[in-house]
Amino acid sequence: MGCNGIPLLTLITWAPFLGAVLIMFTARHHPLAVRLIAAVTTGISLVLSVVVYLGYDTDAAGFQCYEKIPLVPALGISYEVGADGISLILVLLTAIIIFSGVFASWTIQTRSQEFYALLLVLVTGVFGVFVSLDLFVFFLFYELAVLPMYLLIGIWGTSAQIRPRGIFAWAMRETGVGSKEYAAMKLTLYLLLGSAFILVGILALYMAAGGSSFSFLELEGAAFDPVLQRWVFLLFYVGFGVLAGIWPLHTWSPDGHASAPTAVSMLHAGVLMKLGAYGVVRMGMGLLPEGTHDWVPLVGTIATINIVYGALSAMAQTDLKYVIAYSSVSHMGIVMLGAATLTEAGLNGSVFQMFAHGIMTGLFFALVGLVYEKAHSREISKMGGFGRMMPGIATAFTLGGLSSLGLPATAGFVAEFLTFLGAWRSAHAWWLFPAVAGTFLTAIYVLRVVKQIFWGPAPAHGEFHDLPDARGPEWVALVLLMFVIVLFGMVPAIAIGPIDTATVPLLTRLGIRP
Amino acid sequence: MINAGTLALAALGLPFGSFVLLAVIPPLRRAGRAAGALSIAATGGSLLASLILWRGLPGQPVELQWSWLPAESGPMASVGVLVDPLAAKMLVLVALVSFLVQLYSLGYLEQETAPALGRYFAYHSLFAFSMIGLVLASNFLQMFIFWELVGLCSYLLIGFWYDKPEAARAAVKAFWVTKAGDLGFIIGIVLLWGQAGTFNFIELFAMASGKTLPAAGLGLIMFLIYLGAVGKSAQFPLHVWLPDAMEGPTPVSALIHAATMVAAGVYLVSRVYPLFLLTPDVLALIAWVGAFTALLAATLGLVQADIKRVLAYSTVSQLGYMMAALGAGAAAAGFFHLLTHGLFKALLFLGAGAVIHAVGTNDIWQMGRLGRAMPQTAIVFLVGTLALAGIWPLAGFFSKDAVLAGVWEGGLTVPFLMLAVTVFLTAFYMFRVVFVVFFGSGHAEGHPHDAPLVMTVPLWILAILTVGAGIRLAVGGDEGAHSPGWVPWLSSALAVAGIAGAWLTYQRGTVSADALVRAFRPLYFAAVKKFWLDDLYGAIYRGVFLGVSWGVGWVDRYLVDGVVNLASAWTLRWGDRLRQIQTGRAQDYLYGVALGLLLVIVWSYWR
Amino acid sequence: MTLEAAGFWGLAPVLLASSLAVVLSKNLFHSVLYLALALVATAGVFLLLQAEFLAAVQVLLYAGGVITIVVFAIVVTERLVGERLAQTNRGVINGGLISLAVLIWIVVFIAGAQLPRTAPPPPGDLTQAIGRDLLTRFVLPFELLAVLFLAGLLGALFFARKEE
Amino acid sequence: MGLQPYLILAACLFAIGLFGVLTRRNAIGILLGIELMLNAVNINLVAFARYAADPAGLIFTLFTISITVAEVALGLAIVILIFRVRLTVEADHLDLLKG
Repeated sequence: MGCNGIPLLTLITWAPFLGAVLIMFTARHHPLAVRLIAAVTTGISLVLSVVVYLGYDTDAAGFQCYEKIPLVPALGISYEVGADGISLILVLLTAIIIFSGVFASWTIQTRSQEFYALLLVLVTGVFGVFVSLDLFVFFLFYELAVLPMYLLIGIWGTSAQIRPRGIFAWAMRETGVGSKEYAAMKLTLYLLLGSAFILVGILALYMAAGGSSFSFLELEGAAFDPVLQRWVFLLFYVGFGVLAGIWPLHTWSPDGHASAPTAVSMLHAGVLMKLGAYGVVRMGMGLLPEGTHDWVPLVGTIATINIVYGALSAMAQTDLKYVIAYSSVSHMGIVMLGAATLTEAGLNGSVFQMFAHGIMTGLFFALVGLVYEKAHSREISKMGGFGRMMPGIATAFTLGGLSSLGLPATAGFVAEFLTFLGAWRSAHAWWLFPAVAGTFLTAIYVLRVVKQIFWGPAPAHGEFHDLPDARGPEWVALVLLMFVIVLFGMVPAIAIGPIDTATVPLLTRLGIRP
Repeated sequence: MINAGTLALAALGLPFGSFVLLAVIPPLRRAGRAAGALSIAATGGSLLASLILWRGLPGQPVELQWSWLPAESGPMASVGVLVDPLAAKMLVLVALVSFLVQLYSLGYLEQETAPALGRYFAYHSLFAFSMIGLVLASNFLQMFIFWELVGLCSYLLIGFWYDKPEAARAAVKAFWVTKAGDLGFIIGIVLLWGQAGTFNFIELFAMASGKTLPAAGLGLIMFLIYLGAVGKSAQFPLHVWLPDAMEGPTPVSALIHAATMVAAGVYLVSRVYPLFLLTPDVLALIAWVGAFTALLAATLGLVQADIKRVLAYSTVSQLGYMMAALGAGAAAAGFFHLLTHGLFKALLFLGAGAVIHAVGTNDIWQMGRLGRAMPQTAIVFLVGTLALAGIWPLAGFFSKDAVLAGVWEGGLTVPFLMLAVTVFLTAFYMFRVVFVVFFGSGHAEGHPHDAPLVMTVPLWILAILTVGAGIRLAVGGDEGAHSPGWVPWLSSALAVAGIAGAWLTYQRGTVSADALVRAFRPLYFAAVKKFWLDDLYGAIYRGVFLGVSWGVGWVDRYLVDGVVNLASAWTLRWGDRLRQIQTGRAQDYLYGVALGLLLVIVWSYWR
Repeated sequence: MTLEAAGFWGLAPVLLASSLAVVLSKNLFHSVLYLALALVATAGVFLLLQAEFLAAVQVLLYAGGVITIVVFAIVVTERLVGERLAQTNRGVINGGLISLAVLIWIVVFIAGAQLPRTAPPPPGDLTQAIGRDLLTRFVLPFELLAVLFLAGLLGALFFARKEE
Repeated sequence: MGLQPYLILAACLFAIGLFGVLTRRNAIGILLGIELMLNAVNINLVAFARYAADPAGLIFTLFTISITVAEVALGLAIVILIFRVRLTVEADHLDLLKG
C-alpha cells in the first residue's frame, strides 16, 4: 500500500481545515500571512495527493490507505476513509484546483481572512466526500462542502445584469434575478433540496441493511430489494444530480457560478459539480445495481439533453461568465452520459471527464476572473483585441477552449472520445450523435468567444487600453492548470490506469463483463 | 544503417522538441530569428531523417506501437508509427516543403516583431510535428489526433495576424468548416471500432483482406470517414474555407493550404484504401464529388482578382483531381498527383509570395510587367504554372495524365469529361494570371525587384525539383499508369488551347475579356457570388445555430428558470399574504384557539 | 328537594348572572365587584360539594386577594390616565357565537356521558386529607409551586423597579 | 343530585368567561374573563373530586387558585407597565406581534 500506515488521506483532508483555523486565529490583519498559510496548507494537500496517487498500487486495486476510527459504535457510525482509482483522481483534482484557486484569488481585498478560511473549510468538505467510506460521515462532509458557498457568494460575489423579460418577468423582478444574493440563495436552496433527497436515500439503505452500519463496504455487500433499489437510485440521482447540474435542475449553476468570486467558481464548477457525479457513480451505481439498470436510460437521455442544451445556451449568452457556466452544464452531460453507458470505455471516460473538465473549467474561471479584474467588464460584445495586451491570458484561454471543444492532445479529447466509444457500445447507441454534436456546438461558441475577446482590433472607444497581462502569483495557477491539461491529454494512461482498476469491479458488480 | 522506426521517430520528435522548447522558454521564443533558426534546424533534421528513411526503405511495413489508452483486456488504443512506401513518400514531401517554407519565411516575415516571429515559428514546429505524426499514424485514432492538430495549426496560422478582422474570421471559419467534416470522421471511427474492435490500420487491412470485417454498415462508416476528408481537403460542399484561409501569411498558404494539410484528406483515403475498396458505392461518390469539385473550383478561379485566391481555387480544383482518381480506383495516380502538386503548388504560392512581398498587394490588376523587374520569380512562377497546366515534360503533365487515364479506365465518363474541361480552364486561368502579372500592360507601384536569397533559394529548389521529377519521369517512364494513348494528347491539346486562349485574351487583347463575361453572363455572375454557398452557410450559421441557440437561451432563462422564479415569487407573495393573519392582537389568536378546539371536538365525533 | 339541590338552584342563577355582569358591564369597577360576587357564589358551590376548606380559601384568596389587587390596578391606571376607564365590548356577535358553540359542544358532550347520579358518602375529614396528601403524594408539585411563586415575585420586582 | 348540573354550570361559566376574553377591549377586562374561566375549571375539579371521592381534585384546585393569584398579580403588573409605556390598555392597540 502506498501509505505505509501514515494517515495520508486524513492529512490531505484536514490540512486545509487546519489552515482555516490558523488563518482565523493567528493571521488577523496580515493579508500576506493569510495567503501564505492558505498556499502552504493546500500545497501540503497537493503534494500528499500526488504522493498517494503515485503510490497507488494498481495491481492490488480496491480501496487503499484505509483508516477506520469508530465514532458512534451504537449506530454504526465511524470515521472511515479510503481511496480507490475514482476517488484518487478526484482528490488530485481537488488539490490542484484549490491550490491554483488560492493563487488566482491572490488580489482579493475585502475580508480576505474570512474568505480564505471559508474556502479552506469548504475544501475540507470536498476532500472528505471523496475519501469517506462511511455514509453518515460522507453526508456530513457533503454539507460542509455545500454550506460555506452561501456566504462566499453572498458576500464576495458580483451581481449580473439580467433584464426581466418574457412571461415570467414579474417573478424575476420579485426574486431579484441577477443579484449575488439571489444567486447564493438559489444555489443553496437547490443543493439543500438535493441533500434532503440524499439523506433520505442513505437512511433508507441504512435501515434496509439492518440499521447496524453506515459503512459503504458493508452496505455494498447487502442485497437490497429491487423495488427499494429503484426508488433509492432515483433519490440519489435527483439528489446528487442537482449538484451535477442535470437538466432541468441546472439553473442554479449559471447564476451561481457567474456571481461567485473567482476561486469559488473554480472550485464549484471544477470540483463540486463532480461531487454530484461522483455521488451518482459511487452511491447510486456502486450500491444499487438493479436500480442502476432501471434508470440508466433516463440518466443517459437527460445527459444528452444536457450536452446539446447546455452548449446552445452557452452560445446564446452575452456575459462571459455565463458562457463558461453553461459550458459546464454541457460538459457535465458528458460525465453523466459516460456513466450511463455502463461500459468500461464510457465509465472511464466519465471519470476522466470529471477530472478534465474540472481542470479546464478551473482554468476558464481563473481567466475570466483575471479578465474581469483588469477590464471590469464581462460583456463579450464590448471586448475585443485583448490578445495584443494580454497574450498570456489569451494563450491560456485558447488552450482551455481547445480542451473544452475536445481537441486532441488535451485532456478534454480523451474524455470525450472514451465517452463516444462507450455510448456506441451501450444499449442506446444513438446517444453518440447528440454527444458528438455537442462538441461541434462547443467549437462554435468557444471560438466565437475567443475571436471576439482576444482577436480582432481593439474597440475604438478607449475604455480598454493598456490592460496588463497576468502577473506573479496568477501565473502559478495558469501554468499549473495548463500543464495538467496537456499532460493528461498526451499521456492519458497515467489517469486511466488507476481509474480502470475501480471501474471494472464496479461494472462487474453491475453484472457487466467489460 | 539506422533502423527505420528510429528514423521515423526522429523525424517526428525533432519538430516536437523544437515546439516544446519554444513553448516553455519564452525568452527563446521572443528572440524571433533564433527561434526560427531552431525550428528550421529541427525541420531540416526531419527532412534528413525522412530522406534516409525513404532511400533505405525496408520491404515490409515497419510498425512501432505503445499503449495509449489502457483497458482491462489490453490497450484500447495505441500510438505509434507505421512506415511504408506511401508514408515515406508523403513524409519526404511534408518535411521538404516545411523546411523550404520555413526558410522562405525568414525573408518573407522580416518586418514582423521578434515575439510575433517566434510565435510563428513555434506554430510551424507544431505543424511539422503534427503533419509528420499524421503521415506516420498507425491507427485511426492517432490519425484523428494529428488530423485535429494540423487543423489547429491551420487555425492559428490563418489567424497569425489576429488584429485583422478578416483573418480572425477566416481562421474561425476554417476551423468550423473542417470541424463539421471531422464530426463525420470521428463518428466513423467510433462506428468502425464498434464493428471491428480496433483502430489499427494493419489489423483492419488484414480483416479486410481476410473478409472478416463485418460488412454491415461499412458503407456508412466509410462515407463518414470520407466526410473528414471532404472537410480537410476542401471538397464540395465544404471547400468554402480554403479561399478565405488565404488571409494567413503566404508561406503558410503554401505549406498548409496547398502542399500538405489540405492533401491530408487525399492521404487519408489512400492510407485506408483497402477499406474503401470494400465499399464501391462510396468510391463512386468520391469520384463524382472530386470531379465536380475540380470543375466548380476552376470556374471560380476564373473570376478572382486576388492572386492567392486564384491559387487557392486551383488547389481546390487539383484536390478534386486527386479525389476523383482515388474514387475511380486509380489510387496510385491520385497519390502521385498529390506529390507533384505539393511541389509545384508550393512553388506557385511562394512565387506569388515573392510578388506580393515586392509590390505589397494581392490584386493582379495592380501588377504588370513584373517579368522584367523580377526575372527569377517570373521564371520559377512560369515553371510552376506550366506544371499545373500539365505541359510535357514537367511533373504535372505525368500525374494529371495518370489521373485522367485512371478516371477513364474506371469507366466514369461524365467525371472524365468534367476533368477534361477543367484541364482547359486550369490552363486558361493560370495563364491569365501569368500574362497579367508578368507581361501585362499594367504597371505596379514602386520599384519591385527580386526577393532576397533566403527566399529565392527555396523557389529555385522547388522549380528544379518540379522540372527534374518531370524529366526523370519522361526519361525513365512513369510509375505504371498505362493510359490509353490518346489521353496525353487530349490533355496536352486542351492545356495548350487554354494557354492560347489566355494569351489571346489577356496579352494580345484579340478577344475581349468583357465579351467573354457577356457571353457567359449567368455563369460569371454565379461564380462571382461563389455559387451562393457562403451565403447559404452564413444563413445556416445565423439562422440555425444562432437562432436556435437564442431560442434555447431564451427558454432556459425565461421558461426553465422562469418556472423556478415563479415558484419562488409565489412563495414570497403568498408568504406576504399569509403574514397578514398575524394581526398581533392576542384576542384574534384566541379566536383561533377556540376554533381549533371546536375542530378537535368535531373531529373526535366523526373519527 | 334536598338541601343541596335547593342550594344549587339558589346559587347557580346568582353565579351566572354576576358572571354575565362581569363581562358586559360598562363600568370596569362594577365588573370587579360583580366578579367578587361570582367568586363568593363559587365558594358557595364549593360548600355544597362539601369542600369547606376550599370555600374558605376561595373567599380569602380570590375574593380577598385578587379583587384587592385588581382594584389597586384600576385605581393606579385611572390616576395615570386621569379619567374613568370605560369598558366596552367589540365583536360581540362573533365572540358570542364562538362561546355559544363551545358551550353547546361541551353540554352535548356532558349530556352524552355516563355520569354518577348520586354522590358517594364523604370519606371522613376532607381538610385533613388535603393536608396529608399535600405533604406526601403532592409534595413535589407543592415545592414547585413555591419555585413558581418565587419566579413570579422576581418578575413583579423586575416590572416594578424604576426605569434607569 | 348528580354530577351533571355542576358540570353544566361550569360549562356556562366557562363560556361566559370566554366571551369576555374575546370581546373585552380593556386588558383588565380580559383578565377578569380569564378569572371566570379558571373559576369554571375549579368548579369542575371540585365536583369531580366529590363524586370520585378522591382529595386529589381538591389539591389541584388549591394549586390552581394559588397559581391564578400569582398570574393575576403578574398580569396586572404587565398591564400597568404597558400602560406606562404606551398610555393605553386597549387590547386593539397592543399589536407588537403583528406580522
